[in-house]
Amino acid sequence: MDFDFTDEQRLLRDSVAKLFANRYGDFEKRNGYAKQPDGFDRAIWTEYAEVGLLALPFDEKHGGFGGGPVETMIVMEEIGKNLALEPYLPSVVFAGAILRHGASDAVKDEIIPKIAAGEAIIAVAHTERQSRYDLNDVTTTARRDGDGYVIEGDKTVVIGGNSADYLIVSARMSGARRDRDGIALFLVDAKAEGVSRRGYAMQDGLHGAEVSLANVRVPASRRVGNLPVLERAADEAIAAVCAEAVGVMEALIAMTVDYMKTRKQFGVAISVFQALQHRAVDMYVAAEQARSMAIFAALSAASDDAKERGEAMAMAKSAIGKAARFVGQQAIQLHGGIGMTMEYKAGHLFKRLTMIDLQFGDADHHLRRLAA
Amino acid sequence: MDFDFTDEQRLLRDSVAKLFANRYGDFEKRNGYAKQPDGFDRAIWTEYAEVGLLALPFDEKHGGFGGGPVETMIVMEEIGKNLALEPYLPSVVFAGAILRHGASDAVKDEIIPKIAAGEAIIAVAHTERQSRYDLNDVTTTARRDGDGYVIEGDKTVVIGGNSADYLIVSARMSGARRDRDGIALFLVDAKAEGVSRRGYAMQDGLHGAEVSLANVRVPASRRVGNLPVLERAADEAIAAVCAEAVGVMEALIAMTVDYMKTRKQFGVAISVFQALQHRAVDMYVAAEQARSMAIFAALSAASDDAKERGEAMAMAKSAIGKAARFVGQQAIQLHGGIGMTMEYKAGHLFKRLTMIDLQFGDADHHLRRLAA
Amino acid sequence: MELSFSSEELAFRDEVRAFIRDNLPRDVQQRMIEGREIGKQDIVDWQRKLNAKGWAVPHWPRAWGGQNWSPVHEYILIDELQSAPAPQPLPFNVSMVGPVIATFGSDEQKKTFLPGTANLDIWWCQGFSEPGAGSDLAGLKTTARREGDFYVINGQKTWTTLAQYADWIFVLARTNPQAAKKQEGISFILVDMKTPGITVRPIQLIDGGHEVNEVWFDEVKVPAENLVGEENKGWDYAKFLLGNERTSIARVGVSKQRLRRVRELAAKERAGDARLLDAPWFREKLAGIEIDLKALEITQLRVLAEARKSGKHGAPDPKSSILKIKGSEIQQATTELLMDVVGPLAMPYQRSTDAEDDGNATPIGPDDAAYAAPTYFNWRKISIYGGSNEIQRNIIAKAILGF
Amino acid sequence: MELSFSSEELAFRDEVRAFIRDNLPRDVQQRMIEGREIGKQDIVDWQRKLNAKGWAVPHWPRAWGGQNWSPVHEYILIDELQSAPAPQPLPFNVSMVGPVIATFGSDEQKKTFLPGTANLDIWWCQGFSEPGAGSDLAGLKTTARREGDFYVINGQKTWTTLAQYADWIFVLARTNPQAAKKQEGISFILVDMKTPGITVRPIQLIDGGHEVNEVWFDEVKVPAENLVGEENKGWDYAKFLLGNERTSIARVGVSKQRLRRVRELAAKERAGDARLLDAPWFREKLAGIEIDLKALEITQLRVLAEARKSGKHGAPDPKSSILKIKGSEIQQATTELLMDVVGPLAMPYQRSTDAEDDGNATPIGPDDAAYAAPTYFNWRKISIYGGSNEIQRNIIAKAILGF
Repeated sequence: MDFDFTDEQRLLRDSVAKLFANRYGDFEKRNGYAKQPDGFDRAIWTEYAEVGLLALPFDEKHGGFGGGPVETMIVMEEIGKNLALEPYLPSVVFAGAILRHGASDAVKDEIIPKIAAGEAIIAVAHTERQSRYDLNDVTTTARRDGDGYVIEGDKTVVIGGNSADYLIVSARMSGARRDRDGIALFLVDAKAEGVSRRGYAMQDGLHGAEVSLANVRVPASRRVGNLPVLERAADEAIAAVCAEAVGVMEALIAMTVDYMKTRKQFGVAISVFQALQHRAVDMYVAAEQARSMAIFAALSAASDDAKERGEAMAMAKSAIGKAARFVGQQAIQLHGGIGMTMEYKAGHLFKRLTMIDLQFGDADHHLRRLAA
Repeated sequence: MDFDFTDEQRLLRDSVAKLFANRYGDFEKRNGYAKQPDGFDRAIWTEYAEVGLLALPFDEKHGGFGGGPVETMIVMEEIGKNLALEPYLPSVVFAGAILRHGASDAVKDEIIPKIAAGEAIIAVAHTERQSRYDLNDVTTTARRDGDGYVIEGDKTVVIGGNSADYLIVSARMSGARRDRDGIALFLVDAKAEGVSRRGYAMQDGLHGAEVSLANVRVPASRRVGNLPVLERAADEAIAAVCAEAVGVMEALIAMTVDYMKTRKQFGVAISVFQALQHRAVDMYVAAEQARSMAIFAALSAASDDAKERGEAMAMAKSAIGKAARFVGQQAIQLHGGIGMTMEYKAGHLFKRLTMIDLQFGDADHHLRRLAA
Repeated sequence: MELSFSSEELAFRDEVRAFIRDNLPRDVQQRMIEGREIGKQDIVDWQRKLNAKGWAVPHWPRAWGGQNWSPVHEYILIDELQSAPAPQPLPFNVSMVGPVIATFGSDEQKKTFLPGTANLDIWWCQGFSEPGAGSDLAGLKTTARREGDFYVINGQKTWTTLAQYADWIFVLARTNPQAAKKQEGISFILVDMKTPGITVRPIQLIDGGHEVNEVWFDEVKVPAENLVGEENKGWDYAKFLLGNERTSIARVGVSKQRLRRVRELAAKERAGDARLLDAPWFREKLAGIEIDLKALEITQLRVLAEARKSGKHGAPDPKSSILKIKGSEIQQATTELLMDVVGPLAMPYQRSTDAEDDGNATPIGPDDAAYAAPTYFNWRKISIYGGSNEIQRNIIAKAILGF
Repeated sequence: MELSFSSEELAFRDEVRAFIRDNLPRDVQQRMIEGREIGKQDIVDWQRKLNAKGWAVPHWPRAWGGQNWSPVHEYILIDELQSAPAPQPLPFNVSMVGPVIATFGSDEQKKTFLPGTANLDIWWCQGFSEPGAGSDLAGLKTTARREGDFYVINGQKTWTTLAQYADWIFVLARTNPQAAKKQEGISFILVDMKTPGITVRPIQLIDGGHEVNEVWFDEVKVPAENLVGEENKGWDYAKFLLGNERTSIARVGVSKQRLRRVRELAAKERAGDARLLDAPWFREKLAGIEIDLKALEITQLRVLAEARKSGKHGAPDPKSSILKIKGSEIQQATTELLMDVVGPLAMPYQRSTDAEDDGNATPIGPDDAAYAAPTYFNWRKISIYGGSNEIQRNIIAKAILGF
C-alpha cells in the first residue's frame, strides 16, 4: 500500500505542470488557442511531443516510454487543472490504448512513432445517433471486399475527430444492432475517399466532429481490434478522465475558496458565513472521495480481468460523475454571477466537469451498469 | 381554490386539540397509556366517542356525521402532533372505509353504531410475510363452504390487531398469489374459533398483532368487499397518515427550533450558527411542501376515479415519506444526544415518522408505483 | 377546502388559453419550446397584443391599465403564459419600474412613462446590481451628484439584463454619501439610455448567450425631474419593487412546460432496446420531479390564497422564499433531466446566439440537443439572482423561524 | 503507487482472520451479525484472548504490551475485527485512558492500572460529557476540590457508555474555577466506581437499549494520587486522548460487514415475483453505497499511508474529519438499506434489551427484522458523538480550507 509517486513520476508531474504554467498560466490565452483552426495550438502539441508525453503510454519497442495508468493519471490531472485543449485523451490515451491492445506490430511500428512525434492525431469514432453510452450499439457496417473492407455508416460526437489524421471506427461485421459479437475496429485514414467530417467546438471548448463513412475502403491490415479491445481502451480512458476530473475539481475548489475569502458582502468576506463554509467543506470532501476513486481507477486500469476492471471503472466513473456535478454546481452557486461569465475560469471548469460526466457514460449509467 | 376550514371544521379541530391537550399535554402520561393492556387508554377512546370522532366519517343514515377526508385530515394532524396512541387510523379510517365502500347496509347498520360508540375496534389484516406493500399479494385463502366461507392463513403486522374486536381479512378465493382478481374481504369476529393473535408493541409505541386463521368460518353476509374496495380504503388511509405526518413534523420542527434557541454551546445559543439555521429552514421547507401534498391527498381521497386517486396517493405518500425521513433525521441531529433518549418527545416523533414511511408503502415504493 | 379554481376562474383560464392560441406566433412558441432565444421585436409585438387585451399590467392601478384582479387571476395568466410557453410581459417594465412610478412618481412621470411602459414602447432595464454588491444591494457605490437642475451620475452597474435593447434605465444611486446607514441616502432615478456618458458592455455568459451587460456611467447628466419620489428615499422604493413579484416566482408553468417537453423527447429517444421514456430509471427520475412540482404548485396556491384573503396584494410573504428555493431547484432539476434525454449528444456546441437565426443548420441529435447543455448552464443563475437561495434561507430563518 | 497490502501485511491479515475464526465464539459473532447486544462477559473474554495474543493494545508503548506496529497493521487488525464481526478492544481502555496513563501517568499509576486495563480486568468508562456541554466539552462544570490528600468531586456526567459495567471512571473536573480560559483549570482524575457518593442512572435510548448513563458525583472523595499528570493540565490530556482514534473512525469494516449481511438477507426476501436482491432499484441503492464505501476505504488508506510516512503515529490529521463524516453517513445509509430489506416487518418491537436473551422467541419476519429499526434509530448517534459532523466540518473549514 503506497500512494506516493516515484521520483520519475514526480519529475513527469513537474515537467507537465511547467509546460502548462507557461502555456495556460494566463487563462485568457486559452481563448486564443481555442480559436485556432484545430481548436488548439499546434505549437503546444509539439511541446507535448518534446516532453515525451505523446509517447508516454506506448511500449519502448514501438518508440514509447512504457508509462502506465499512474503516469497517465499524472498527466490528466494537470490537464484538468489547466483545462488544456489538446486532444491528449482521445488520441494518446483512448486511441493509443486500442492500438496497444488491438493493432498488429506492423501497424504499431508505423503509427506509434507518428503519434509520439506529434505528427498523427487519432480519434475514436464509436458513438452513433442511437447508441447513447453503449459501445456495443453499432449500426455502421463493415463488409469484406477482396483483400479489404468497405465501411458504411455515420458516427457522432467523435471527440478530437475534427483534427484527427486517423479515425478508429467501430463497425459491425455481423449480428444485430446491439449484439456483442461481430464488431470490429478499423484504422481509417481521415482523408480517405468517402470520409466526410463536420468539425465543431464542444460545450467545454474541446473539439469534435460528425463523421460520415460512405463506401470507405480499408485494407485488411488496418483491422485493429474488436469489442473487447474497445472496451478495454474505454476503461483506460475512463481512468484517465477520472484523473482529469480530479484536477478540474481541485482547481475549482481552490478558486472558490479564494473567492470566498476575498468577496465581501454585508461588509465581511463571505467566507465567514458558516453555511457557505460547510458547503465548501462538502465540496472538498466530495473531491477527496473522488480522488480516492481516481486512484482506484488508475490502479485497476491495467488489469487483464475485464470484469474486475469494468466494475472498478463503473464504480469510479459513477463516483466521479456525481462528485463533478455537485462540486461544479456548488462552485457556481458560491461564486454567484461572476462564476457564470465567459471571461472567468470557474465557469469553464464547471462546463468541463459537466461534459466529463457525459463522456463515456454519466454517473447514473455506470451505477446501473454496476447494479446490472 | 380555498384552503380555509369551514366554521364546523374549525370547531372540530379545536375540540380535538382540547381533548389531546388534556390527555397528552404532559408527554410523560403517554408512557402510562402505552403500558395499559390494549396499548392505549380506553377512557380516552371513550372521549373520542363522546366528541363524535368515532362516528366522523360515516353516513348519517348509519349513525355517522358524514365527515369527509378534510375532517379526517384535521383529526389526524392533531393525532400526529400529540403522538396519540389510540387506533383511530386502523379502525375508524381504514377499516371504516372498507365498511363504507364494501359492506352491505345490514352490516353497516350493525357495526357502525358500535364503532361510533367506542364499543368495537376493527383492524385490517392484509399484510402477509411475503407481501411487502402489495395489497394484491395474498396467500390466505377463503373457500366457500355451505352458506359461508372458511378462511385459512397467516397475517402479519396487523396494526391495531391486538385490541380489535373485529378483523377485516383479505383472502384469496381464486387465482395465483399476486393476481388482482379473486381477492375478497371478510369481517371476522376476533374471538371466533380458529383466530389466534399475538399482540405486541411496535417501534413507535402503537400496537399490532400477528394473526393466524385456522379454519375460521365466516357467514356469507360478512363478505365486505374485494381488492378495489381494499385499495380505495388504503388510499383514504394514506391520505390520513399523510396528515398525521404533517402534524408530527410540525411538532418536531417546533421542538427543534425551540431547542436551538435555548441550547448553549461555546457560550451562545446554537441557533446563531448559520449552518444549523439553514438546516432548520430546509426542514421547514420540506414540511411545508409535505403539507401541500397532504392537502392534495385529502382533496383527492374522495375521488371515484381509482387511477387518478391512486396516482395522487402515490405522489403524496412518496413526498411525505421523503420529507418525514429528512425532517426526522435532521431533528435528531440538531438535538444531539437528548433527541435520542426515551424520555424526550423528539425521539418519539422521529420514530413515528420513520414508521409512517413504512406504513402503506415507503417513499421509494410509491415513486416506483407512480413511474410504473 | 377546495383545490380547483372556481368556475369563473376556469372560464378566465380558458379565455387566456384561447387568446394565446389565436395570437401567439407559432415560431415564437416553437423557439421557446426548444429553449432558443427570441428576438426583441417578438417580445415587443406580443406584449402589445397583451396590452391591447388589457393583460399586460393587470396589477397596476385601474387609471393606468390595471384590472383590479385577484392574485389568483394574475397567477392564472402568468401560469398559462409560462406553460404555453409564451413571453411574459417584460418584468422590468410591468413588475418593477411601472408600479414604482405608479405609486411614488409624479403625475408628470406617470403621464410620460406609464402608457409606453405598459405597451413596451419604452423598454426598461434595471440599474441596481453593482460589481461590489451582489446580494448586498444596499452596498452600492454609484453616485448621483446634484448640480442645479441635474443629477450627474457616475459609477458602474452590472448584470443588467437586456440593456442592449433598453431605451431607459432605472438607477439606484447614492445621493447622500454621508448618510448614517448604507440604506439611507440612495435615490431612484430614471435615465434615458441615449444620454451621453453611458456605455453598455456585453457580458457573455457561459452558455454563450448575451443577456446581461455592464452599464457604465461617466458624468451622465440627468434632469432632476427624473428623480422618482423623494431624494434619498430610493431604498424604500427598491424594497417595494422587489416585493412585487410573488405570483410567478415559483415558475410552476415553466417547469410544467419543460417536463412536457422532456416527455415528448424521451418518447422519441431509444435507450437500448426500448424507448427512453419506458426506462424505469428515467421514469422514476421524472416522477420524482413531478411530485416536487405538484407540491410546489399547491404551496404556490396556498400563498396566493393567503394573499387574496389578507388583501395585502403583492406584499412580501416570507413564505415566498419557499417558492423561490423550491422553484429554482425544480427548474434546475428539469434542465438536468433534459441533459439525461440527450445524453452524449449534448456535448457539441451548436447553439446560435443570434435570435434571428432560422435554426436551419442540420442539428446533431434530437431537436433540443443543441439547447440542453446551454440551458443547464444558464439556469444555474436561477438560484443566484433575485436574492440567492442562501439569502432566501436567511429570510425564512429570521422571519418565520425567529432565529 | 500501489493499492494492495504488502505480502507481509497480507500474511498478517490472514493470521488475524485465522485467529478470529479459531477463537471467536460463534454465538457472539452471530449476535453481532444480527445487530443484537453482546454481554459484558463476552466482551471481557474476547479482549483477554486478544491481549494474550498481544493484540489488545498494540499501539501502546512496548513496555506495557505495545507492538510498535505501523498504522497499517493496526488498521488491518481493527478492520478484520469489524468485518468478522468481532468485538473491538474496549476503546475506553485501550484508546483512551490507557494511552493517557502510559504517557502522562506516574510510574505507580502505570503499574497499578495498565496491565489490568489492557486485559480488561478493569473496565473503564469515560467521565467527560456533561448535560450543559455537548460538543463544547471544555464548558464542563464538574468540580474537584482539593482537601488535604483528597479531591472531592461534585457534579454530573452524562452519555457515559456502559457505566453500568465499569470498575473505574476517568473524569475531567474543574480544579481551578478561577482560570482565565475555560480550557484551563481542568484536571484528569481516576475514580473507583465503588467510591461512596457515585450514583449511576441509566438513560434509555430510543431503540430501547441501555448503553449510556448519567453518573452523579456527590462529595466523592478520591485520593490525590489518582490525579493523572499535573493539576489543571487535564485539557491537554483530553485532547491527546481524543486525537488517538484515527485508524477505526471510518468503521469501513463495520459497513462492509453490514452490506454483506444486507445482500444475504435480500437474497432470501421476495419482492413481487423476484428476489429482492434482483430488483433493479434495490441493486442500484446497494451499488451506490458500495461505491461510497470503496472511496472511503481508499481515503482511509491514504490517511494511514500519510500517517505511516510522517511517523506522527496517531497524531490528528484534519483529513480524519472526512473519515468521520463519510463513515457515519455510510453507516447510517446501511441501516436504511436494512430497513428497505425488511420493509413493513420492521414495525413490530421485538428486540430484547437483555443481552443474555437467547433469541428463541418466534421472530416476526426475516432474521434481522427485529433489529432493523432499532439499529437505524441507534445509529443516528454516529453523526452526533465523538464530535458531531457539524464540528468535523468546522475542523475542515478551519484547518484545511483556511476559513
